[in-house]
Amino acid sequence: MKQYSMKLVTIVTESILEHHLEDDLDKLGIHGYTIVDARGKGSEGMRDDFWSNQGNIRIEIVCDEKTSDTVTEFLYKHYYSDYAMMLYVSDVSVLRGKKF
Amino acid sequence: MKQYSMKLVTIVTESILEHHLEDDLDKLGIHGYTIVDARGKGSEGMRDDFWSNQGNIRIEIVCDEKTSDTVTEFLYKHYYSDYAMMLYVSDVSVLRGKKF
Amino acid sequence: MKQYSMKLVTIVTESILEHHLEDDLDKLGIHGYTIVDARGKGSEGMRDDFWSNQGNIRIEIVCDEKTSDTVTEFLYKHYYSDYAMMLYVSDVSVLRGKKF
Amino acid sequence: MAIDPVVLFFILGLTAGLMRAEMRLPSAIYEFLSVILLIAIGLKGGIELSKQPFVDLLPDIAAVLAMGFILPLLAFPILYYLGRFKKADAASIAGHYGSVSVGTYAVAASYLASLGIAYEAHMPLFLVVLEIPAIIVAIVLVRGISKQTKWGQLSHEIFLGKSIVLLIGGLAIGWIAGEESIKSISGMFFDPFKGVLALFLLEMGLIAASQVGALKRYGFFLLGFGIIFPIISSVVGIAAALFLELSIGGAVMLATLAASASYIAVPAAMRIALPESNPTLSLTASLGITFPFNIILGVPLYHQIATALY
Amino acid sequence: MAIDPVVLFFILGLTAGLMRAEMRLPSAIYEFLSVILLIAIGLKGGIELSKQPFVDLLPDIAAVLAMGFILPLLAFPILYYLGRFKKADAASIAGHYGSVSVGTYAVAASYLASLGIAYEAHMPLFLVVLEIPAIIVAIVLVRGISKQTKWGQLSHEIFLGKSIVLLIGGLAIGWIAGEESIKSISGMFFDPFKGVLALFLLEMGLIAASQVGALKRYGFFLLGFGIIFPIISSVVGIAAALFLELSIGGAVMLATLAASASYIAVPAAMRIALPESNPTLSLTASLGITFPFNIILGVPLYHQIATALY
Amino acid sequence: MAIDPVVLFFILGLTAGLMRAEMRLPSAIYEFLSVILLIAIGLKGGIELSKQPFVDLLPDIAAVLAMGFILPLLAFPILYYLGRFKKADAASIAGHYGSVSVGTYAVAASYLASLGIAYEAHMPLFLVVLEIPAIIVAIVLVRGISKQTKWGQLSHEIFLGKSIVLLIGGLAIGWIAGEESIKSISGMFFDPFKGVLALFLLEMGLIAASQVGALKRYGFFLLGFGIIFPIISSVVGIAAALFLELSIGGAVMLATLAASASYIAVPAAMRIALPESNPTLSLTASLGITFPFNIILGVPLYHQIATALY
Ligand SMILES: Nc1ncnc2c1ncn2[C@@H]1O[C@H](COP(=O)(O)O)[C@@H](O)[C@H]1O
Ligand SMILES: Nc1ncnc2c1ncn2[C@@H]1O[C@H](COP(=O)(O)O)[C@@H](O)[C@H]1O
Ligand SMILES: Nc1ncnc2c1ncn2[C@@H]1O[C@H](COP(=O)(O)O)[C@@H](O)[C@H]1O
Ligand code: NA
Ligand code: NA
Ligand code: NA
Repeated sequence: MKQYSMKLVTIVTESILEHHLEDDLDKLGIHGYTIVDARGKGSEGMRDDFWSNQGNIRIEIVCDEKTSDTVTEFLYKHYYSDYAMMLYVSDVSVLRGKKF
Repeated sequence: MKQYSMKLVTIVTESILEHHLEDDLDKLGIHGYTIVDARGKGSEGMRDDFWSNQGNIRIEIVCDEKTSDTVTEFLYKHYYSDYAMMLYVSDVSVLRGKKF
Repeated sequence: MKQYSMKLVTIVTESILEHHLEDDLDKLGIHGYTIVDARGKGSEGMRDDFWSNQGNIRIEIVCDEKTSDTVTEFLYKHYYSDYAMMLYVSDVSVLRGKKF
Repeated sequence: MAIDPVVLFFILGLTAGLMRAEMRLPSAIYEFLSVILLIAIGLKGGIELSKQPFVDLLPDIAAVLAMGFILPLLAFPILYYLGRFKKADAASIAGHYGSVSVGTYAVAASYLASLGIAYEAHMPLFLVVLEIPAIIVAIVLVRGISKQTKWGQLSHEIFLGKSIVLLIGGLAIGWIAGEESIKSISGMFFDPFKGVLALFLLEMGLIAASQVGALKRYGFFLLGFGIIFPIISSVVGIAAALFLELSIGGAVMLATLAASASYIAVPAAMRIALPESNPTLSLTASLGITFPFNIILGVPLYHQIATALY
Repeated sequence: MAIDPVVLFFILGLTAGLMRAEMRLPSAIYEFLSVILLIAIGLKGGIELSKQPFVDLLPDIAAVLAMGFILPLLAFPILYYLGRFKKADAASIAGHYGSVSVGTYAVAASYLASLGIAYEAHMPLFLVVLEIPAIIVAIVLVRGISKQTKWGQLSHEIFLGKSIVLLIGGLAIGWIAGEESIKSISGMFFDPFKGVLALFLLEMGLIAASQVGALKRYGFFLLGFGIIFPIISSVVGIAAALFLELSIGGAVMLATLAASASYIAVPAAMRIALPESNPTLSLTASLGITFPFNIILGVPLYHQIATALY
Repeated sequence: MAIDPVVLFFILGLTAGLMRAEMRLPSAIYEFLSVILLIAIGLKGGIELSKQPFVDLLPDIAAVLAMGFILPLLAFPILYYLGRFKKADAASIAGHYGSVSVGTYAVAASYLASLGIAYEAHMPLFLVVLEIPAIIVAIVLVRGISKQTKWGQLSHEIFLGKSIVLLIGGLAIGWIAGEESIKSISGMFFDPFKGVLALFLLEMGLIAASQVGALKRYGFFLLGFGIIFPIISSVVGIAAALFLELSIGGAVMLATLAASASYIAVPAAMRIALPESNPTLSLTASLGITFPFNIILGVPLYHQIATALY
């Protein structure tokens, strides 16, 4: 089956931002993503408390390179300085299916 | 330490399929995988309700390239048209250990 | 925006080890990681029971290649033989940000 | 007459949900509450069964079973010909409406209790009996009695689903242990029952509200069906109650069972057995329209209809 | 006098946490317990409201609202000039201390109940009223009334937060349903209330203990502020109570409300509205210092102060 | 005599699990239920302690402690020489059987209560005392008193595990607060106790059923050991009870404690201290064999043995 090269953007950030980021992704025209609850440690110390939005979420977005750049820059500009956030990009292949 | 190149297949799909997919993987001779609960958005809209199997799961399988093709084609054929499902493949290295 | 190449180390292991591994990572000088709860199957059979620490965790560490080797060898030496553990490494790019 | 507070909790949840308040209960709590409700309903029925010979109930069970096959057959043509749904979708929705909702049952029980109206205590047995036939009808309507359907695997999933097991388990325990002995666990299952129901309905209100978005997509036919078909079903239920010579309370309960639509067991079964059917379609109807209608207006309405027909 | 067992549960949690025992409750349970507490407190207030004309309370509400604006304005200069915090941090902490903590409220209620001291039953209304003004003050102190702040979105998040909705929902249901009808759900909300509070405080003790690490980083000023400012606030609360001619029980409750600091609603609002403020700073103060102080020593102290001033 | 309904709940869970029904409770609920059980058991013991001088109990505690060291030393040679297990596995299993299970304790307490048989109220103290010695024995059997074992870290994990902390915490709170004052929280801990135990056992039945697959792998020796060794232990427990001049109820409780095997504290400790031992081996025995045996047959059997020996 034919496979296409895409980018996988992974974001780890504060769980309190979930709905805000969903709105942002919508506005950026990104309609596919996957979220899991996460905890972790980074420059802002340990983040693992869910009772008060002090936990993390981990968001994955499979998209083309251009969208990957757009979302990366957007998040960098709007959230990096004030929020706990980590972001990395990798290469993946996806099947040609109804989704892409 | 010597490292081996393998494929990582990641599948995001409906949580209701969990046990069915486990049986499938077993039949395909795949005896290693990792599952986490997930939510997300895709062509079938938002999926985030766990009270009624309306949530997602995210499955990861580390395997060789041939198995990766097998599982990908199998899932494509049996589930892609009727279920919310997303699938991508990437390259990873694993240690030679008792597991591979 | 400039991007840097890094390694992503992913570890899947017994949830009971969480705090022990956190201490280890600390000692190895690794101050960034992300953890999610997971279940899965491997050479030690199905692991999915959280009521008695019989579940898994999935740890992600973004780091440079040297650190990746260090942590990989450390875990291999201290945990691989006695615990359920799977480990793989892949390539990612990260933004230059406050975190790296 | 004062409104039952459990209904107010549902309205609170619905309102909060429609205003998009951030307050879903953790799904673990939702499950906890529903486990308590299911066991409590089962136990009550089982205690009653321990008082009367089971064989006396067999004719009633047969009649109720028949109703479980008839209701989806009544719903299907309306959805398929009038509603112009795809065959699989029409069958799946029919399956939801032929089956039952435990939450709705509990609200009717609470409604009658607050009015001091008694009903046949083996009603939980009917609740169990009605869960399954409609699922079979839905599958057969689409697949015929084809071998393609893995009936073995499917019946495992249907009969061993959480709600059936807990209801039947509760019935069995109540039956075996008997009234006196069950009192020792009433502090968990009976004393807080209405409060548990209240919290459960709060969450159900929030869930129902989250279906409203989808509702807009599917338009008016579904809205009409979700209100009118339950009323039709309730009359079928009352007719069955008259035929079985149940009390007026029993008639209200059976009418409510007939009018209620499944939102747990049937969606799960359909997803596996008829995966080509659209799950949001049936869930929107059953959760977004019929459940709120039944809780707020339906139950008292069925009481009035029953009073008129008795 | 015997110590209230709920306080002992808090001390157990705190001790276990400080000894780094591995025993956090699942967050689903924490939420479950807090939902029950919030609804129960709301219901109690609502039942009372159903007995007296609401308009009679408007002057009291206005006065308490004023207190909600004054308290953060009192805290801010202390933090900004004396504590030398950054403006955003000073404002955010002030917002936390101007608002209230439901857990602390419940402990004070339990304290008075065990002493048999009555208080004005509409107190839950004050709890609701005091949640919000301090948030507005904090934002305006940093941003002014600038258009940059998305007040629409923000007020949605504040007014439709879980605690406000459940408190107001409980009030409304208690009001509409009335005392008699609410009795049917007392097995869930009233009978186990103190036990629920005990478990909730066990978890709060564990959470408070986990803040102690951060405490060391932020030093003595925060420690002093977290103890002394609540005492000052309590006097403001008692003054308001005298002005409103509340009973001595009411004075203790209002003093406790004034002295308590938010650790749920305000942190969430600040994270969105003033993201440049450091969240661990305010949370450490409110959860790591003030909450334990109030639970163990504060409430009885405010009782003594009130007795002295009455 | 009627079967205790809590045992029926266990059988329901076991049956449903063996039929592979899809109905595990969320782990958050399992934890919630076990927290309530642990605290309630602790509180009951603590209330009793507040009535009698603690020093009077010291000889009893010493004797029970001795039993905690003897039982694993009895189990080890059987497993190592007769069972031909690897040393680490034999020691780990011995550790599980030397320690205790709170769920089994609660079932015995419920059994005696339903028969109206009293027992020494400080029994929860023995429960605490018996948790730990067997862990130490298991480690020393494999490692000797070597320095390789991080005793500091290990004792932290053992003594500050959830069950020990909650039991001792409950004991302390019951002791300090006293009977009268604890009544205010009985709506959470005492009134629903048996219902909580019922739900807990439902889940334990499901868990036990999930061990059966592993059971087949490990064969008959483990099956035999898991049934016969508890019976031997129960006799040791009854002997200890005779020596301590406990009541017959106390003898049944001590026999049950001796016969029960740990499935929480010890597995966790062994995973860290003896990681080369196979965790499914000991868990299968303790959860898949001994727990069901004790709940369904063991407790009444120990009662009969005690009656015969008294
Ligand atoms: N090097 C890293 N590897 C993996 N995850 C990280 C790393 N650094 C940070 N994170 C995650 O990103 C979150 C926010 O990071 P930070 O903004 O650095 O506090 C942390 O809580 C971690 O979950
Ligand atoms: N582009 C994407 N990136 C990441 N996850 C996706 C993407 N598209 C879909 N998903 C995930 O896959 C699930 C099923 O996708 P779909 O079949 O398109 O509804 C969604 O609920 C998401 O969790
Ligand atoms: N091939 C694989 N692909 C993905 N995850 C795996 C694989 N093998 C093992 N795992 C995960 O790693 C855990 C420990 O593996 P093991 O030590 O082989 O039992 C398993 O429970 C799985 O969650
Ligand atoms: Na129906
Ligand atoms: Na305050
Ligand atoms: Na034992």
